[in-house]
Amino acid sequence: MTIINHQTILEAGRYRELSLNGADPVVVARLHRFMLRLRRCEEALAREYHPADEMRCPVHFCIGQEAVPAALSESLTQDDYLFSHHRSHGYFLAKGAPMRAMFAEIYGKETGANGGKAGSQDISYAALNFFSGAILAGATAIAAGAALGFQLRNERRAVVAGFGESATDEGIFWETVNYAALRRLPLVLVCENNNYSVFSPMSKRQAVETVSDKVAAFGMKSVTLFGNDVIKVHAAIADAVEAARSGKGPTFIEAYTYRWSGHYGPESDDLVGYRSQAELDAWKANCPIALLEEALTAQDWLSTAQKTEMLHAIDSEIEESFSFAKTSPFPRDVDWAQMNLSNRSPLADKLLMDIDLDVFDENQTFVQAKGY
Amino acid sequence: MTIINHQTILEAGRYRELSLNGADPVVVARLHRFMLRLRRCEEALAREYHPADEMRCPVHFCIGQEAVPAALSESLTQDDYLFSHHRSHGYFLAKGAPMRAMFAEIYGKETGANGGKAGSQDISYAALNFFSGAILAGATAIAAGAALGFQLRNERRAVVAGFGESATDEGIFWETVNYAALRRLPLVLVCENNNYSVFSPMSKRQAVETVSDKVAAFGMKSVTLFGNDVIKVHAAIADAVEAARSGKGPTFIEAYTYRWSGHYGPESDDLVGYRSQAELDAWKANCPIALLEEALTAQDWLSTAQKTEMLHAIDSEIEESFSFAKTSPFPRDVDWAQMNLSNRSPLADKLLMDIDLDVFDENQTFVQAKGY
Amino acid sequence: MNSTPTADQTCEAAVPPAVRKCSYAEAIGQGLAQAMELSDRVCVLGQLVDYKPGVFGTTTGLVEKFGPDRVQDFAVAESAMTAAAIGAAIAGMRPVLIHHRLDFMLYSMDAIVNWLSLWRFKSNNASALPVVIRAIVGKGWGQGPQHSKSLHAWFAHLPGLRVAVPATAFDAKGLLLESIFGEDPAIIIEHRSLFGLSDNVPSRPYRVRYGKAVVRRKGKHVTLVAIGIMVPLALRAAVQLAAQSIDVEVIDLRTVSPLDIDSVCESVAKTGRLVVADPAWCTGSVAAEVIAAVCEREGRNLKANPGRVCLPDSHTPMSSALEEAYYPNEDSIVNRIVTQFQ
Amino acid sequence: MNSTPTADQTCEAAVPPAVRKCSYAEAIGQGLAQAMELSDRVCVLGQLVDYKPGVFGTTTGLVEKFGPDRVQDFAVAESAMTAAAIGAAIAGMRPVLIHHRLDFMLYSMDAIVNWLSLWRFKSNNASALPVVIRAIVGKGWGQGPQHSKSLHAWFAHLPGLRVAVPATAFDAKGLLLESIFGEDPAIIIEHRSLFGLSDNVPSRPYRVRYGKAVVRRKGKHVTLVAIGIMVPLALRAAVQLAAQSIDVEVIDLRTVSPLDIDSVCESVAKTGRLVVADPAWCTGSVAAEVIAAVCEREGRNLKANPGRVCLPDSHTPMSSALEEAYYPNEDSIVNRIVTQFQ
Ligand SMILES: Cc1ncc(C[n+]2csc(CCOP(=O)(O)OP(=O)(O)O)c2C)c(N)n1
Ligand SMILES: Cc1ncc(C[n+]2csc(CCOP(=O)(O)OP(=O)(O)O)c2C)c(N)n1
Ligand SMILES: [Mg+2]
Ligand SMILES: [Mg+2]
Repeated sequence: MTIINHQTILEAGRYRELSLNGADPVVVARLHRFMLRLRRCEEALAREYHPADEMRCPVHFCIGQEAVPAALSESLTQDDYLFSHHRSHGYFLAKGAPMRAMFAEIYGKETGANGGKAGSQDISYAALNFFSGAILAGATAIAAGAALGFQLRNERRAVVAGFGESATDEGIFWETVNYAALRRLPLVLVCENNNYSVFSPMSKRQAVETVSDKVAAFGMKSVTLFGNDVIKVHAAIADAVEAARSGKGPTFIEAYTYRWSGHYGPESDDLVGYRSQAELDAWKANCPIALLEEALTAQDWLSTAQKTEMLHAIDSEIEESFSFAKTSPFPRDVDWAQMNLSNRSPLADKLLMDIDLDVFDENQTFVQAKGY
Repeated sequence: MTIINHQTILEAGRYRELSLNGADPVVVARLHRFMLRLRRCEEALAREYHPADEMRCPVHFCIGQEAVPAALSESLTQDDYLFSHHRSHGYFLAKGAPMRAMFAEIYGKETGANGGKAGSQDISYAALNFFSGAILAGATAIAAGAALGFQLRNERRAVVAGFGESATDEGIFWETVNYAALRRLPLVLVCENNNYSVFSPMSKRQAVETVSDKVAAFGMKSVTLFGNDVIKVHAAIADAVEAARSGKGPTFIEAYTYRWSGHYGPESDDLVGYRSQAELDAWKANCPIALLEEALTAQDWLSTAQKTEMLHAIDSEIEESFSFAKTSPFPRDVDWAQMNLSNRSPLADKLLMDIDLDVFDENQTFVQAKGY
Repeated sequence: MNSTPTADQTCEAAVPPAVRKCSYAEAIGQGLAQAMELSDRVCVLGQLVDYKPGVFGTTTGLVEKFGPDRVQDFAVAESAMTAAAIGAAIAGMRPVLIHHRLDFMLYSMDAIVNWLSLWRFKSNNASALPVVIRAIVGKGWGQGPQHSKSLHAWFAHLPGLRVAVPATAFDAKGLLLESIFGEDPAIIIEHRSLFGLSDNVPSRPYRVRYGKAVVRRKGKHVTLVAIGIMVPLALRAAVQLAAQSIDVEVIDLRTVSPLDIDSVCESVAKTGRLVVADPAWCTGSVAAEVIAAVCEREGRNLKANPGRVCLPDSHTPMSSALEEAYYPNEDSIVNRIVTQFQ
Repeated sequence: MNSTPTADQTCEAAVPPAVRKCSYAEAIGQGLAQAMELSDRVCVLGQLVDYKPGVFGTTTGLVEKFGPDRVQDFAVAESAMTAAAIGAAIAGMRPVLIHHRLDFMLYSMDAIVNWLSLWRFKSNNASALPVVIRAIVGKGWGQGPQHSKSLHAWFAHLPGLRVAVPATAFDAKGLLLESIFGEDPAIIIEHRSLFGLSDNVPSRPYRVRYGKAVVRRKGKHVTLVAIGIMVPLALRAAVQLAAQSIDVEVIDLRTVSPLDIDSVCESVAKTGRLVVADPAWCTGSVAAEVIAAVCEREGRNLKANPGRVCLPDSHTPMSSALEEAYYPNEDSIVNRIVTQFQ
């Protein structure tokens, strides 16, 4: 494919370009394991969601979109920052945050990543520099701000924002692209273009087909690729992260991919009729995990036994996470004031004097003067 | 000049490309008269502003930027809509609105275009479909909305928004470009790129030099030109307006020009040191009026006597407008509620029934039911 | 044009032929469909308004009847969308904007404050903007901090807007129609939890006026003013309190701008007691405005200090356990009123 | 680094060595310069902050001292600017944003409401945003409807923010420093008309706490609560009223979130009368909140109905003649208080 967009990808049919040539088997194995773990995790959450109705939390599943999070998990260190949109689970795990904290958060438990206050679409894990938020596009500009912070202090870190293509409908996204390009910020913008904003396709929302071309016109380096080829995605993200860290400026990556599940919740929303079964089938045939496994098997880098063992370990972790989440207590702290404002000010205590107010003179001329 | 931007224009020095070949002398004469009238009007306002201190209204002068308003005055009919930014006087006059109503508005008088409520930067003249506003970029999106309205109703009108290049810093501008391109709205976006947002040059605010290239990447037709050549500006605007009216979609026009006065008020702000005297001088040498007059004189289309007579008529109008404004009464209506909300609803009166509220049954099951 | 039933047709017929039992969501859909039939100037803009789910059922069927131009799916660009509605109104349209969550409106605040609210004023009454914004407020099932804000106090503070918070299906339809065919910008705050509630709704297009509160239940001992989702809670609380021989007068404000303080004062003059139940953060709430405005006129005649039942001054937690602590319920109202009699 | 004098040095020396007579604008400039010296985490973002005029003199000289990265001119993109400040704070900076007019902030409302105000909450106290937003409110010389809004009531309604409205140069510096080195987002509303007023300002960096009102004048007959630009007007009105033997206690709230209702109640308990002067639209104002909160606690003890002195519920007219009718002055306050004694 020379021009990459949703149409050309569908026309091309089954993807045949995934290549392990020159790839490091250890890295590839980790990418594979990450995708598998994320897939199983999402499938398990989806299975458990309704029958039990214990989560009572809006959830956006990312089944079919495992490649970008996998590539990020491989390219980012703890020092880097990652900002996610509402479809957050892959990003959360990509930053190495614990699955059990995610599950407990979705269950609204005290042991959740945010004590149950945030839920799936606003989850964060500050200790590992992972943040998210449900309002579209906002986090892209915030990521640029974090990149500014590190640039100002000459810290060698990359800041990544991951989001769907509909974030690029918003004006703040373009303010951000301009700002990041202008200041050459250490920023990587990763757009998972799955063509849909809930049910609405790109063609109903944007006048041109690819976002990358517009970003390039704004003066930022931009890369377009088939987002289910985890090897290519990893190479692009690794390069971009390295460019950011080494002061070479920001990169925009548009990874074309597809969401298998409904927009929201575990149910399919295909009855709405916004996409065709053929389209869904074509993308399922280009499953990022299957594409990689095909190549791995061809190279003899993955045996059935290995996979079985891997799945076993993953499933145990998932099971353990469920039982952790379910048995954890609900939060009981309802001191609302404490949750919204700080009651400490260590820096002000250190740097600022307390001065008596007596200095104010109510009779001083200005107070009694006319004219303003 | 092949590539047009502030740098290439300065490098080219005195502009030599203004050509009257094929131009209609009557149209050219009107363009000339409009520019002269606008210039004299602004100069008179600037002269009067401080010594008298009677206006007490923030004013942004457009001396040096007369070509775009002149071209608009020639291309738009009463049916078309025009939306202006804060630097509004040229646009106000371009729509054929009366100078005296503008002066009276600036003086805060009851006879002002808006009874003194709006002032220079929020002035409007609804009867002639002219509107403005002090908040940057907002009016570009509103113009797109007006264009939508006419598109929905198949009315043959063009909607124009005129603004400075800093409006293109704002995200809402890019949402607008996308929307207008997507729906092929009957919209013309005219950007007077004078390089500065108050003191801040484009290079401190945007990563790439021209706005047009970005707009083109968004899928909208875009035109870049030297904005002090009123003949070229008129041709471009006339084409764009005709394209809009005839359903051929929106156009973006980037007209490079320069503000002679300070950003705000009659005083020079050059002491701030944000631009060089050489730059200002170079642009003054490319005065849109002088460039046209040079060509007119060369063609013998304008005699000294004609110009003297024209100036005389213009100056009388200006004088009359000042005396109208100064002798008009201040507004005295201070019924604040009446100013902010309507006390009539003719359409609702016609279409909707008044129904008694007795139908509500406080004991109906839903009210007493639990569970929501 | 096609056979998809309109909201009107789907409503189940009730006893008087002109009135049908409808849900709040159906009543809104009916109002929209009737407005669009009454005038081709009416159009609907919003994300996903042209898909079957139709913004919780309120726009289902409209695109089939009125086409994708007048029932227009919009990009995720709330700022331009709102400005576009303003422009369309200048061009003579009567647009209805829809936000699945009020929270998403925050991107459009410049358009609302700096343009929509002050357009009539600054044009010296020469240009009007009949733009209607429907904003839905989520509650429960972990909506969390970014899907649950009810900022009616903000909009009530702004001059130049009409702001409605309908509590019944009847009001939802009547206020929507009144807003669409009125001459001012209007913001309608719809609490999602009310969408399933049924009410008797006249089939014909009718109006409910702004600035006219309604007494939902007559009583002598205390005036309980309620807004939106707090209205049914207030009525339930009134039943509980009746059992304790406290006779509660429940006033549904219906619109928070203009505010019908006269009606509240009239009731307070009779009862001598005032409690306001407002589904919003306590500090700076419309409840505060009601109390202040009443006290400015009737303060010295009160038999007890006035009171509020509001949300705590905190963002909304996701966890169901915290939600339970966060949202006031009818017991909160009962308890607040009981203290006035101690 | 170069010889441009800082705000500090330009202040004219006064009697006690540690205190200088400074204008409100100079005090802010001094606060900014000292904060940037105290910590290299502090940076300033805003349009034109790095030019000589320096946002009405408050940033003049900073860029020469701290360079264009830390004193950063920003594109006309208020939305991204605010989000950038949020991000920078996440990365450990303490950014100060400046808006020449509060009205321009409306573009950034999503960043303020949906991110800034709820970040700490949703992170469960694991991440804090010490972002300071300075927003200037215009008045007079035809500022008109788009350069004059004082939306402190909006920000006070939002959980998770601190909101200050300093009325004196002393408070302007002290609250700015407190905000910069505090652990929460803070919005400081600065009334442009106060910029030229002088006051005694300590030269050293000091703090003024949030949520602590101050009695600006002691009195026995009526409690007059004032906010921002209304404080000097209130003090002038108090002088006029003293001549009529009405002894006014003037309380400057200083911060509207948190609100120091305790101090107001204490005063009202003594005087039995309450008037609130708030430079904002009346409906839904902080004045309403103060009256409501006081009445909830002290309503039955009031000797007169409480009152407000606010702007009319109208956008701001440009014309100087209408401005005069629009803005309340000390006579408005005097008249309102006098009615309490009739
Ligand atoms: C500002 C804003 N507007 C609307 C929404 C409602 N909304 C939630 S997810 C979504 C679609 C997002 O699509 P995209 O960004 O492409 O991500 P995807 O869901 O496809 O992964 C929308 C419109 C929102 N969260 N924020
Ligand atoms: C949203 C917003 N931000 C900031 C301002 C303050 N402001 C007024 S005019 C101006 C510069 C405008 O520059 P440009 O748009 O290029 O027009 P020009 O003045 O050069 O004609 C600025 C920043 C504003 N009016 N609106
Ligand atoms: Mg998508
Ligand atoms: Mg400019």
